[in-house]
Amino acid sequence: MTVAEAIVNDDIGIDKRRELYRSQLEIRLFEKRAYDLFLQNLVKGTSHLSLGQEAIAAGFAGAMKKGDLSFCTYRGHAHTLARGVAMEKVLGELMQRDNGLMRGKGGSMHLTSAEHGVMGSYAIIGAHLPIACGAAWRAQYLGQDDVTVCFFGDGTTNIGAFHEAVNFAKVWELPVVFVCENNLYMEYTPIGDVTAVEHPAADRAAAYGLERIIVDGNDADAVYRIAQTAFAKARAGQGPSLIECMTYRHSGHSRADPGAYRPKGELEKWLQHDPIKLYRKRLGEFGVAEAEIAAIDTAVAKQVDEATEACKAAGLPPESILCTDVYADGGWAWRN
Amino acid sequence: MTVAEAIVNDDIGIDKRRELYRSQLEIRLFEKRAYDLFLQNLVKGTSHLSLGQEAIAAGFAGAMKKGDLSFCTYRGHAHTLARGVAMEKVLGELMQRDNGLMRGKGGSMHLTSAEHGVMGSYAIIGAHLPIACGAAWRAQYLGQDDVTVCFFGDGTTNIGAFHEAVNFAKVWELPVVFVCENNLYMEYTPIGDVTAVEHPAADRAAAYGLERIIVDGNDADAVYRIAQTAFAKARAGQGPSLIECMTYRHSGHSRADPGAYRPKGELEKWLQHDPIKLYRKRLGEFGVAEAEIAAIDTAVAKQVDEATEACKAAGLPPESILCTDVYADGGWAWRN
Amino acid sequence: MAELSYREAVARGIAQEMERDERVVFLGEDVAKAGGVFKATVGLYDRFGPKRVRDTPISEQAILGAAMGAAMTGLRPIAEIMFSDFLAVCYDFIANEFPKVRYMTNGQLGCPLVVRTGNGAGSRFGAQHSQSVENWSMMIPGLKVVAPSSPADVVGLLAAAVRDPNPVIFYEHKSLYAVKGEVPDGEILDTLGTAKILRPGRDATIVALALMVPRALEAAEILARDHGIDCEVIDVRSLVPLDTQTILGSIVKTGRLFTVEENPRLLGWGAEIASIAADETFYDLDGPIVRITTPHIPLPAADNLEDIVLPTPARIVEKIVRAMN
Amino acid sequence: MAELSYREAVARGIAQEMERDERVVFLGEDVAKAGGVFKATVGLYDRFGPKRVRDTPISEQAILGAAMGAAMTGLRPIAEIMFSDFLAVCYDFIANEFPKVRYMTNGQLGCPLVVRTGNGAGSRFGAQHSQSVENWSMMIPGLKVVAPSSPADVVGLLAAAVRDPNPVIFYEHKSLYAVKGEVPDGEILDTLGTAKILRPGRDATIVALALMVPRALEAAEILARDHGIDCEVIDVRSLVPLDTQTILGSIVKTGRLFTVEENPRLLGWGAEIASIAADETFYDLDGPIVRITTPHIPLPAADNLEDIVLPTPARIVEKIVRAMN
Ligand SMILES: Cc1ncc(C[n+]2csc(CCOP(=O)(O)OP(=O)(O)O)c2C)c(N)n1
Ligand SMILES: Cc1ncc(C[n+]2csc(CCOP(=O)(O)OP(=O)(O)O)c2C)c(N)n1
Ligand SMILES: [Mg+2]
Ligand SMILES: [Mg+2]
Repeated sequence: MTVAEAIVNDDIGIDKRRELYRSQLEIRLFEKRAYDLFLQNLVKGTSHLSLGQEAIAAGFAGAMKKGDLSFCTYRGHAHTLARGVAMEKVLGELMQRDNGLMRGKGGSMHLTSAEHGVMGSYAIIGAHLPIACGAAWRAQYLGQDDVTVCFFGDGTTNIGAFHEAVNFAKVWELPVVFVCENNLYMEYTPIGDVTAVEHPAADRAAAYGLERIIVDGNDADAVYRIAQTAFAKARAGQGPSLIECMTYRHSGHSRADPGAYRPKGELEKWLQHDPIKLYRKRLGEFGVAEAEIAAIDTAVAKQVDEATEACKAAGLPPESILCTDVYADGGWAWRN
Repeated sequence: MTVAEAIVNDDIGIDKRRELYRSQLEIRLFEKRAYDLFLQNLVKGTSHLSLGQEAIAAGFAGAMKKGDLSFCTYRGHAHTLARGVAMEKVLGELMQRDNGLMRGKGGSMHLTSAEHGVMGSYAIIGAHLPIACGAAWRAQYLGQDDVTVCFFGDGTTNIGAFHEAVNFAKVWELPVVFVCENNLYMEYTPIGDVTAVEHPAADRAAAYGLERIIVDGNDADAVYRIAQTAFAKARAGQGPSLIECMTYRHSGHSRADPGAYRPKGELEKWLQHDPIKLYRKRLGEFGVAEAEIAAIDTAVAKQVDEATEACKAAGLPPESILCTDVYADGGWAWRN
Repeated sequence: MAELSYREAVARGIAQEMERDERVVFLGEDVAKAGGVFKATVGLYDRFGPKRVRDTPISEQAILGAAMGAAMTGLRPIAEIMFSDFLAVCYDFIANEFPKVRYMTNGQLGCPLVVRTGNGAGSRFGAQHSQSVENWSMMIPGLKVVAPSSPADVVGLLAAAVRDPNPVIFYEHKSLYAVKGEVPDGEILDTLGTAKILRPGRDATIVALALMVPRALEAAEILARDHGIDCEVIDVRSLVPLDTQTILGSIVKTGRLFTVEENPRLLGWGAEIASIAADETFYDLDGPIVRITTPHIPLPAADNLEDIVLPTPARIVEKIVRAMN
Repeated sequence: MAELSYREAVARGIAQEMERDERVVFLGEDVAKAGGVFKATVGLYDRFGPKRVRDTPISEQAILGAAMGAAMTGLRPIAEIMFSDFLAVCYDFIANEFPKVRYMTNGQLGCPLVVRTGNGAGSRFGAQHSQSVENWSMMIPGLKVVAPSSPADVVGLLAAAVRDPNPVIFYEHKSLYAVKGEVPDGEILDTLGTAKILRPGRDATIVALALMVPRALEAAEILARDHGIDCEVIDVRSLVPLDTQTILGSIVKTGRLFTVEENPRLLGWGAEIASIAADETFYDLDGPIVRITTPHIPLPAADNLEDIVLPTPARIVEKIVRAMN
């Protein structure tokens, strides 16, 4: 296929392609920076990187409309950024500064930006799957046509809440899309060691009357296309989907995990199939000039630098917010 | 097939057949009595009858050896009796008398007779599936060849613990057999209304790398045969099984539930396929004389009457046991 | 004014709120077509239809999770957990999700929902179906916790719970479902966080909740009649927010505090009230604070044992008489 | 005598018991090959092999259920729940299964197991990974509950927990894992249900647990030095059984009680101790019982906020000075 042919037959469109590339790169450079800042003790607590998994966040977010909702896990930087939340706000939260998304009260595992439809990051495995059902139920009940997307890992498929939620979603035919990011590992344990089937999500789909779907989670186009299909189904009132995206995290599970549990050569193999490398090449195939790509690279790097500087300059959350927003009246009074 | 041919080809054997019949009848007559006593306010609290489901308890217990363990639910009279626990002990517990299996401390939902391998009846849906895994793990760990059998209802397949347990059992290849008694209903809600697949257990087996098994749960022979197969597999170290037995409860869910939620004619249809009627006929086909069957009927009726009288005569549990056996030293002291 | 049972009051309260606000939806196991295992929601399905009153699978996590997701995005769900003991199978939502989402998101998201649940002993159901577990939610920051003792309170507090923008755990006592009481006509709306002095008294304060309220009242009558001890009886009604003004005010007046708790001893709600009183009214107290509770054991099934194990009017009387002498 | 970290003491305690008794097995998420997320179980897999030290799926209910089934039938399992907050996803086993099986079966079956879990704040992990939830198990009849504050106590109490024929919930404090202390050589076996007076004093009793123990000790030094207040500091160590003799004995001596609790206020363990003291030592008390706790809020992630929110030596000093004047 020549570039010209490729462009003519492109179901995705060159603008969306630029967007998908940029989105992945934003996540990549942001997270690399987060890691550096972690080593400098400027990112506090814990942080869970999605290096290598960017195509999933970018592909799904690229297919979402304004008003669509996303629910993710502690490994949620990517999904938060992909929906358009400002880097500074996300990094501020990781650095536990007053400019953070939740002013440091939530921390990196609970990134939330309701105005962007980022309905929270949940740090207890499995909980957000039923919660996502509820958000989708609201849409169905009120006759709204938004879709709820719920991201989680391979390891999450073995906890009870997964099972309850997927069955529930199917029985009520809810407009929710469950996305399993199969990066082959729980924290340090290979998913295959603790799962009765090879594909922890897809091989369970039939148990909920759902189609078996596996996609290359490192190919943003594949992800984007499957997202569109699933969203169309959901919006048409045809119920939930369960999608397993095959991917790999380049980094450790969290913080300074060196990933010693990986077999030799595994990471290297996956680095060959790096989503950003792949997509950069793809852009070329669709006629985007190297200079144009390089300009995106530069712009994103600058964006990350600016966010970093802003966060370094930001203050700490003030003591005055410590006891606010426990209850809806803004306060925390449990007694009169 | 003539009677003579039937006997020659009988893989089950006439003694076992007599035992299976008697076991089913014991459960049937016992539970009818329990219901009468409930209406007289002599059975206290609640009670959950298995009328119509007897073949499952009898068939599995018939295939179990001494040392095999069974775990069941609040609907556990049948499984307790089938393992040879004395009627008086079970009825005494239902009547909350001092002669009961647990001297009235547990009640009808928690029937336990450790010496018979009846490892408890569990009243919170799903909990005993993981517990059964643990019992099977012990056998595997110690190199003992007993099998753990875990009974539960169709509705139980939608709770998280079901999912966790079956996956866990398969990953560890535990000698446990999960038996779903699909009686088509939760308490009052048809299982089909709340389940994404037609067969709540069997259609999920593949999600745990297990074979899809459905049997006629009203035919004690079919149940007995599948039990033998599953037990042999477990004893051979080939891991767990998940078996769905199709059945129907003639009675309401519990206590005085009139079963108003059943569609017209459904009960009548199932009464045509009554396990005891079926098995009585089967005995005849295998050459057991009507008079011999009648003698069993009389003996069991007498057994029930005797148990009833014994329980009516039994005293109430004494206040002295109220605070015993909270801790292993026999006492309840939470402080010094 | 109509006489309603506590059970009927539940349905009336839910109906009142569903009528008022389209956003109110109701889900749980066997709650819709069958009207609930305690028959406390009979009629709602017929009246409000299958879209608003929904039967669920046996999936307590899905029930509470769905309620939360709906609440976060604009509905006002009421979820039923059949027996309060089963809160244990979905406790992550009670302890970690509902109460923390507002705080963690710095107020971006809220969780306005009600979990109704059948609580308490007296039905001879044994250790896994009879517990009083208000403390399971009282100890979690971010929840509100209510436990009414009368049909009128059921309607008014349930309405207040539904309208409250916070997650509210609403404990209905199974042994009160059949109890009747006068309930005013028309809309009823009570206030969370308000205790009620049901019997004024000078000599001692008895604080009670749910099924223990009628027992405390009965004990107070006996104490007055047979022992000349005039007790003030307070129905706490709402554990969070806790009406410490009413409770401490009473202690200041009477000088003595007794709690009557159905829960097993350790960390029952009375422990918190006792600890507040021992701090803030120490110099007003004329004698020890005594907690009258179920012993710290699982509950037995047998009727005669269950009858002994919960605080009875006789036990309350005996403990108070002994402490006051 | 060796200097061990609290984290190393965990592995040592488990190893000691696995060495002694073949029936002791250990399971949890990432505990075997990887040695646990807190690296508290490093080396056990290599030493005892894959049959006794087992990685599990992310299935907390299966973990605790399997431990229970094994315990009921003859093994002595130790199960890890990685963060104590996650007890909420398997709470049915903690609240309804482990503690009730012996009672419900009239003693036919028991549940001798240990659940170890990482508890407490200080790691800037936010509201769902930092809670102090000893009360989640303390309030359940039938459990034993332990929370050590030093490496030596970790080994001895863990050994006692493994040998105890009851279900024991063993809270390890995440912020203590790196703390070092002297641990005697050879087998160590401590006794559950014994509190320890770590600092004798005459003027007031401070009762503390886990991470609050070193803080209480530090506060006591300041109080003695700067304010002339001589505090007795008691490390509760075991919440169930509760060593009321030691605690009440101290109150009788000093006349004042302060609790230092990491948990949010409502129904922290201090509430129970306060309520016992307000009943049984009322006439020995010279002033109000004061509980020093984390405010009743979810925990913030930010380091500066987290540092303010838990009781600090300074806050303990301030509260005690104010109360003693
Ligand atoms: C209920 C619960 N159990 C355990 C954990 C600890 N934990 C955090 S992340 C993680 C691994 C999750 O694996 P997976 O679902 O594959 O997601 P990934 O981290 O690979 O994105 C575990 C076990 C938790 N947060 N919640
Ligand atoms: C966790 C939990 N949720 C709900 C209940 C209430 N409950 C008791 S029996 C039952 C129906 C169970 O249905 P099924 O599993 O099909 O078993 P069956 O009663 O038909 O034998 C329900 C919902 C419970 N005991 N535990
Ligand atoms: Mg993973
Ligand atoms: Mg059923």
